[in-house]
Order: sequence, then C-alpha cells, then structure tokens
Amino acid sequence: MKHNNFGYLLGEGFRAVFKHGFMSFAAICITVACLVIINSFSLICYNLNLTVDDVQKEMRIVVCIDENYTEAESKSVGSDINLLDNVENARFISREEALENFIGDSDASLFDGLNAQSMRDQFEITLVDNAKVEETKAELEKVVGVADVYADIEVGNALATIRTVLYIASIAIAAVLLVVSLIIISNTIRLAMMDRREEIAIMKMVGATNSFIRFPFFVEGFILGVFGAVLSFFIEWGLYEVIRKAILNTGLEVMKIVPFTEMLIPMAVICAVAGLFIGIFGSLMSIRRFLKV
Amino acid sequence: MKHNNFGYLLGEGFRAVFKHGFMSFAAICITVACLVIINSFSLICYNLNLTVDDVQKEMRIVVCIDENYTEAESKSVGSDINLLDNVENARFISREEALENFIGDSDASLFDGLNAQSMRDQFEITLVDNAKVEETKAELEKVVGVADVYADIEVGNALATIRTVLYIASIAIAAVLLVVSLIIISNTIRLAMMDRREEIAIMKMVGATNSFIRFPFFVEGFILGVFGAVLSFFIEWGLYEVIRKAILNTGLEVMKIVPFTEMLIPMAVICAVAGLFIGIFGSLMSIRRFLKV
Amino acid sequence: MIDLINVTKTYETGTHALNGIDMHIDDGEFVFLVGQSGSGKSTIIKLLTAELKPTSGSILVNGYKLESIRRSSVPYMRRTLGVIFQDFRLIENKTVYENVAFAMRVIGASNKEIKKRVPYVLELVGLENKGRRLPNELSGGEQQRVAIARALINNPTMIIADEPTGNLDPARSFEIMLLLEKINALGTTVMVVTHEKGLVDRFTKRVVAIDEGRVISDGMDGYYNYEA
Amino acid sequence: MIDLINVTKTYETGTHALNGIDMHIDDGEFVFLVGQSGSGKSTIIKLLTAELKPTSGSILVNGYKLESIRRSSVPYMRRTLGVIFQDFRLIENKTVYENVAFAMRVIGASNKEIKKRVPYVLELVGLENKGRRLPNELSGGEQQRVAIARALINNPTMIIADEPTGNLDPARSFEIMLLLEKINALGTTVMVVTHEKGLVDRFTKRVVAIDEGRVISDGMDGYYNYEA
Ligand SMILES: Nc1ncnc2c1ncn2[C@@H]1O[C@H](COP(=O)(O)OP(=O)(O)OP(=O)(O)O)[C@@H](O)[C@H]1O
Ligand SMILES: Nc1ncnc2c1ncn2[C@@H]1O[C@H](COP(=O)(O)OP(=O)(O)OP(=O)(O)O)[C@@H](O)[C@H]1O
Ligand SMILES: [Mg+2]
Ligand SMILES: [Mg+2]
Repeated sequence: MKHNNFGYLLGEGFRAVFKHGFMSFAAICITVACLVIINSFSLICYNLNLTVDDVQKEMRIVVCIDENYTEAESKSVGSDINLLDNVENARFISREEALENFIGDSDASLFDGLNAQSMRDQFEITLVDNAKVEETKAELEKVVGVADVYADIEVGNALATIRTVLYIASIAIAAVLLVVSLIIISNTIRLAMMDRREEIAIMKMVGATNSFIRFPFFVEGFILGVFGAVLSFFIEWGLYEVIRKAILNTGLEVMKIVPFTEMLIPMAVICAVAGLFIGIFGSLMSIRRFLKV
Repeated sequence: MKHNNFGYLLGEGFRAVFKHGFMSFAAICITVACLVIINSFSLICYNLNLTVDDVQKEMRIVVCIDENYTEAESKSVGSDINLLDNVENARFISREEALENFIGDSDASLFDGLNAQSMRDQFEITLVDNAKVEETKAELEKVVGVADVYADIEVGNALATIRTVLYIASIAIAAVLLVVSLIIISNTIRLAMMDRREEIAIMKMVGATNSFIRFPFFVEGFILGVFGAVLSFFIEWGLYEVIRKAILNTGLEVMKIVPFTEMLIPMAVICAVAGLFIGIFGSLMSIRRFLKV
Repeated sequence: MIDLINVTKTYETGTHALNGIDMHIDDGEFVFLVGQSGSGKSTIIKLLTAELKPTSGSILVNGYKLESIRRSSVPYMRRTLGVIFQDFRLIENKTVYENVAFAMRVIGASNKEIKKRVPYVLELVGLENKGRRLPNELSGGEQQRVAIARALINNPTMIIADEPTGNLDPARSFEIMLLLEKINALGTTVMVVTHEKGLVDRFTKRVVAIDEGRVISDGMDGYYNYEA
Repeated sequence: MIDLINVTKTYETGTHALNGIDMHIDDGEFVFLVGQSGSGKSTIIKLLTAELKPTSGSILVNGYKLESIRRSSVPYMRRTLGVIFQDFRLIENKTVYENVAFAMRVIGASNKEIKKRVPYVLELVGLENKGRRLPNELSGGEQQRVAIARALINNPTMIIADEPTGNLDPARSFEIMLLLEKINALGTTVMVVTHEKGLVDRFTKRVVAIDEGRVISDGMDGYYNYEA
C-alpha cells in the first residue's frame, strides 16, 4: 500500500462507519452491552474473591483441652499442637478469657451462675492452608489432651462454592458474549462488504490489490471494536460506582466492594484487549470469507 | 396476496434462511445465547425468591420479659402483645424451656452452673407481615413488662436485598439482551434485503405489491425467532437440570431448587413469547426501514 | 393508450430533462422514440412506469393518471406494461426460467399457468435451451433477450423497450424488431427507444424524435430523420 | 501486445464458448472484434483481463502469461489495461469524478496528480460539467462515457472496449470512435468489440470476426464482412 493511499483508505473506513450508521450503531451497542456484562461479572468475581479471602483469613479452629488438665498441662499440649504441619499459630485462651468470650456483649446478669470453672482451656488456631482444614481437624483430634475441635468451616466453604460457581458462570457468559460481539462486528463488516460488492468487483478490475480493498473494511471493524470498548469502559465505571454507593448506603456490609479507581488499569486493559480482539477478528472473519469468493 | 402466491412466498422465506446460512446461524446463535441468559436469570430469581420466602417464613421475634415478673404476670403481658396489629401469634416460652433452648445440643456439663432462674420468660412471635418487622419491634419495646426484643432480621434482610438487586439486574440484563436479539434479527433481515436490493427493485417494476415483497422477509425473521426460542428452551432445560443436580450433589442446601419440569409451562410461554416478539419485531423493524427508501 | 400533455421534468440536480412534451400514442400503435444521448428518452420511460413523478404536466397510461396516482395503485398500473430496460435488470441468482416465471408469480399466476407459458415465451426469444442458466452465464445479447421474454410474459397491453437491441448484432437486432412487430400485429402497443438508424429505417413506422427534452419531429414516414 | 495461442474455454455449464482461438495483436494496433451474439467475444475479453482462466492454450498480455499468472500479479497486469465494460460497471454511490479518480487511487496516484488528470480526461469524453453527478443521474450514453474516461485515466498500454457505443446515438458513437482512434494514434493499442456494422465500415481498420468460438476471418480491409 503506497503512502498516498493510506490517508484515503483510512478516510474510507471512517466514512463507512457513518454510512452504515444504523448498523454501526447497532454493532457498537451490542459490543458495549456484551462488554459491560462481561466486565460486571469480572468485577463481581473480583470483589467476591476479596470477601472470600477475608472470610477465610479469619477462619479459626478452636481446640478445647480436657477439663481436668491444669493450665500448665494445657499449655504443654499447645506445643504438641504447634508441631503439626498445617498449624500456623496456636493462641492459648485461658478459662477466664473463654468465659469472657462466651458471655460477650450479652447481659452479664443472665450468666450469674457461670464461673470460669464451667469453661475449659482452649487454643485458637490459624492455619497455613485453609483448604486443608478437614485433615488438620482430624490430626488435632488425635493429639493427647485435646477434648474437642470446633472448626466453623461452613460459611467459608459455602462462599468458596459460590465463588467457584460464579467463576464458571462468568467465564461461560463472557465466552458466549465475546462470540456474540465477534459475530455482530463480523456481520457489520459483512454487510459493508455486501453493500460494496460491485465496488469491490470494479476495484479488482481496475487493478486494486487485495490489501487495498481490505484495508477500509479492516479500519471499519477496528473502529467499531475500539469504540465499543471505550464506551463500555466508561459506562461500566459509572454503573459500578452508582451500584457501589447504593450498596454502601444500605449499610449492609455483606461484601467488600473496592472503588473502581483501584481497578482502573486492569479494567482499561481488559476493555482494550477485548475491543481490539473483537474489532480485529470480527473484521478479519468477514474479510476472509468474502474475498475468497 | 393471492392463494397461488402463499406457498411460493413461504418457500422463498424458508429458502432465504438457508441461503443466508452463516448469517442465519449467527442470528439464531445470538438469539439462543440471549434467551438462555435471560431464562437463566429468571430461573435464578424464581428459586431465590422461594428461598427468601422460606427464610422469612421462619423469621421469629423473641421478646424477653422483665426478670422480676412471675410466670402468670408474664403470660398477661402476652395478651397485650397479642393485641398488636402485626402480631400473628405469640408463643410463651417458660424459663425452663428457654434454658433448654439455650444449652441446645452443646455439652450439658459445660453449663453446670446454669439453672432456669438465670433465664427470663420469653415469647416467640410470628408476624403477619415480615416486612414491617422494624415497626413491630419498636411497638413491642413499648409494651409494659417487655425487657428486651431480639429480632434476627439480618439474614432475611440481606437475602431480600440480594433478591431486589438480582431482580433489577435481571430485568436490566434481560432488557439489554432482548434488544440485542431484536437488533441481530433485524440486521439479518436487513442483510437479506440488501442482498436482494436489485431483486426488490425489479419486483417493483414488474408490478409486485409491497405485501408480496415483504412477506418472505417476514417469514425469514419469524423462522429465526421461533427457531431461536425453541432451541433456547431445550438448552435451558438441559443446562438447568445439569446445574441443579450438581448443586444437589454438593449436599450444600444453600437454596431451594425446583426441578425444571415444575416450570415447564411458564418457561415455554416465556420462550415462545420472546421468540415471537423478537422474530416479528426484528423483521418488521428492517422491512419498514427498507421499503420506505 | 399513452397521453403526455405538456410534461416537464427537472431533476433535483437542476437538469431540465424534459421541457414540455406532448405525445399521444393510441392502442395498437408501433412507435420509435429516437434522440441524441441525454435528450430525455429514458426520462420519458421512467415517467411512464411511475418510477419518477413529472414536475408538471399530466400523464395518462392505460387509464391511470400518473401525476396523481396512489402508491397502492402503482403495482397494478405497472402490470399493464411490459418494460425492457436499457440495463436488462435481471435477478442474478435466479435462473433464466425463474427470472421470467417470476413476473408471473408477482401477479399471482398459478404454477400450472407458469409451466405452460414460460417455455413458450423463452422459445419465442430463442432461449429455449438456456432456461437453467444464470444471467451471468449468458452473453450480453442473450441477457437482453431474457429481458424481452420477461416483458412479454404477462401479455401486457403495452411494451416499452429502452434500447432493446443495444447489445445485439445486426441480424439478432432485426429478428427482435420483427418479433416486436409481430407482437404489435397481435394488438399490443409497442414503443421502442433506439439509436439504430439502420433498424428504424428498415421499418416503416411512426418515429418521434426528441431533443433537449422537446419533441422535434413526429411523423409516419418511418425514417430516423434526426441528425445530430 | 496480445498473443492468444489455441485458446479454448469451456464454462462449467458445459458451453464451449471458445474452440481454439489464435490471435496476435501488436502494440499500437487498432482492432475491431465482431461476431454474432453469443459467439464468444466477451469471453475473450474476460480471458484477457484474467477474470477467467482458459481451459487450454496460452495467453500473453503485455508480458504476463495469463494461463499461469500468480494471483498477486493480476492487479499489476490489469493496470496495463484500460477496460470498458459492456455494462459500464460504475460505482453507484460515487460521483462521476470519484469514479474516474478512483482508478488512479487504486494505483497509488497522489491527490495532486488526480486533480490534474481527472478534469482533463472528463473533458476528453465531454463530461466536464457532470463531474459531480452520480451515475444514475446520467443518461445511458453519459454513463458509457464515464466508463471510457475511467479506462483512459491511467494511460494504459492497451484499451479493451466491449461495445463502447452500444448505448450511444450514431453521432456520439462516431465521436467516441474518433476519440479511440486518436488515442491509438498516440501509441495505445485499441481493441473494440462491436456490433455496429456502420461504424466498422467507416473506419479502415483490422477486423477480426468470431463465430462459435473460432476466428472465421481476420483482415485489414476494414469491413464488417461477417453476415449472420
Ligand atoms: N459465465 C458463463 N457460464 C456459462 N456459460 C457462459 C458464461 N458466460 C457466457 N457463456 C456462454 O458462452 C457463450 C459465449 O458468450 P459471450 O458472452 O462470450 O458472447 P458474446 O460474443 O460476448 O455475445 P454478445 O454479443 O451477446 O455479448 C454464450 O453461449 C454464453 O451463453
Ligand atoms: N436521476 C437523474 N438525476 C439527475 N439528472 C438526470 C438523472 N437521470 C438523467 N438525468 C439527466 O437528464 C438528461 C436526460 O437523461 P435521459 O436518461 O433521459 O437521456 P436519454 O435520452 O435516455 O440518453 P441515452 O440515449 O444516453 O440513454 C441527461 O442530461 C441526464 O444527465
Ligand atoms: Mg437512456
Ligand atoms: Mg458480450
């Protein structure tokens, strides 16, 4: 392609976007819709991930020591516990502390009859790898002096399951919607090429090279993809912040929600990559099919 | 349109679907993708709704009576409570029963020091309208003899919030994807019409009426919409049952999931209506735009 | 029957293509319309087919007043005409047979009627062996004959042909003119736009000459008496 | 320079369009190619432009061997030819000016060159005032002249014209032929396919007559000596 042509062909591509106004508009809308949905799922996944991490980080195993052990004896059990592979830290909780924890914020008068001797010495254990909680629980139960092991793994597990389901669902939806965007861009270009079928035939007859013919269509698809990406980025930003504030206002701290600005760069990268991918492959798909004929 | 033409025009419409094979395929795929996503959200909403209802049905307010009241005095407070509008039922819980509840499944030896006198008389209250729980709680606190009111509204509220958010998100996504489907069908028809631009011009010149020209395009759009709807219905069915069984297998009874067969008719209706809507309006959109020119 | 009374046509570009045309063609007549390139011949034909509306004047075609015709009546008016276009206007992805049959379907003919009439007309124009071909598998002259067959298929009251022999060799051209003359003899009005002096001179017909959107001669002497 | 050696062409439909054509055209010649409708003239032209590949035989056009040309060389071969098509092939949504300028852009001409040459060529074919028109705002003859202008614009080594005067009145046709003769005099090879006996007879040029895919006469006597 000669230098003289570049500007002209670029211009042709741009003009085509406007000439096929309705179609271009539709393609951009669909691309934006798909990208916004994809991004929304990524963001939900990201935030849920943070929440799950948080919950799991706070996961504790409580070990109750035989009630007949003295405090000193109990502490020596603690060193046995510390020897286990997956135990990161074992914090000793004396009977007094345990009672305080138990009563907590409740009305102390309610528990008048309780005293520290009703409780047992405990260890609060944090793990190296939270996923191995079941095995560690079993090992702890085997340690001499350990009476009971309480691991509240249900919430963490449930969240982790939700996260996995959401991951898979997000990837499936993202894949489907990416293909939808690809198809719509590709169809727009296809339409543009069909619209200029005769023009292409004539171009060929007067000696146009294939790259000369292709370039404007490529530019058209590229513009559609990029435009869709940029728009979806800003729409996502707005949408996300509106929803984030709405959720914060309800006061429900169900889950962590980071501000969009913290994810500006990764989101921009995702949009850019998706836009370029959709634009370039969308147009290539049609251009190839068409020029082969 | 004369009788002679009907079969011919119907055939032309059918043939067009195959002639624009790639485009038709793309249109059906996109329609199916959109409808499946829409349906999935409806199903999730439906099931979540059931879960929320369940949780809310089980919602209880616990009222603790002043600890100096005798059991008889407490019971008279109960009649005052029953007078409140939103109270459906107030069940008396004696101190003994309250203690049993408190100890629950725990190791009874732990609470050796506790006796029934540590507890207070209680009422477990179910409400007429769970949504008004905050107001009712305030009213209960004003009743003479009531010491404390415990309403565990957080889980119910959280679920209700999630439900509302999901509703709104589903409606938004469904609306967007319906428009996407409409556009894609409309574009397919548009492409078909552009493809036959000259043919249409020639038809007009040899005396074809507008309805004669339109009919095959209408048939084409209709077929695409209906086909997309039928496919999406069965795909949804399969997908739903696979996921349902997967969730049931995990043993996690996080939420209620009804079998698809229970919703066969409403789902079929939704698919049919969406398919017809998309097919008919999608083609009408293009046909109008095109024949005006 | 055609009646043009003081018809003018100015295109949106400002070109005054027709500047007051008066022309009357009776049922059963055979008329050559001649004139230089750009003189307005095709414009007249586009007015007669209601592809264009006149800027002023009145046009009567087979009982329809074209300057005020309702949109919904246009298809029925067109069915009284068989038009042969300067650029053939065949449907590229339909076979020759279908291209011709198509015009019958448009007016709601039955498959039985179609199966009877199409082969007859294809034979009339000498394309009996090319029914299954697509237009771009035909030579220019063959395409022109398909266009003629399509114009004849519905037995129109009137045939209007814009350069029907522009792409034919002299022998073929003469044949086509003989065909049109034969059709005319059976009662169909025929109007032929042509540049071919040789052809016009060989038939003793009415010749209307146009220049710069005006009728400059109209006679029965049958000669291409207009020279640029 | 064109060299056809024992060229045959059988279409997929089974039609033997060319049955062993031998023809040599030297640089600077002016040749009329005549023959009945369907005799294979357009097929020859499609072979010369590499739109079609020959079934057998060899074709040499301006140094390119067309029976074995690489796809990527075809555009460059075509730039040595200026082709005028039987059906004009103008781009409908580009103005006359752009239609002509377009052929220059394709070969990478600068805007400056385009601005200089296009008006010159439009004047040559008598369309200096219609540069801003769209093709369908022109009469058939005017469109044909746009096609001629486009063929001339890149100063090709050779001009190939398929019925360049099919839609022109005799006076205009004669003018166009004079124009082609003038271009030929300046050194460009010219090959014209035509049916118009009158025109051929008025110029004393080489005439190649084709029938049923064979050369049946080839002489310098300058007469349309083939009669169907
Ligand atoms: N693409 C094609 N496929 C099949 N047959 C074809 C094709 N193109 C032309 N033919 C046939 O080949 C023969 C020669 O056609 P060609 O177009 O070369 O004739 P021509 O001499 O240009 O005629 P005309 O003067 O009418 O334009 C004809 O019988 C025609 O039907
Ligand atoms: N759609 C249009 N818009 C603007 N001007 C037009 C249009 N169609 C034709 N013209 C102009 O109107 C004049 C008459 O055109 P018309 O097509 O009627 O000529 P014609 O007699 O058919 O010529 P030809 O023999 O070359 O076909 C010409 O100057 C032409 O440029
Ligand atoms: Mg004309
Ligand atoms: Mg030809």
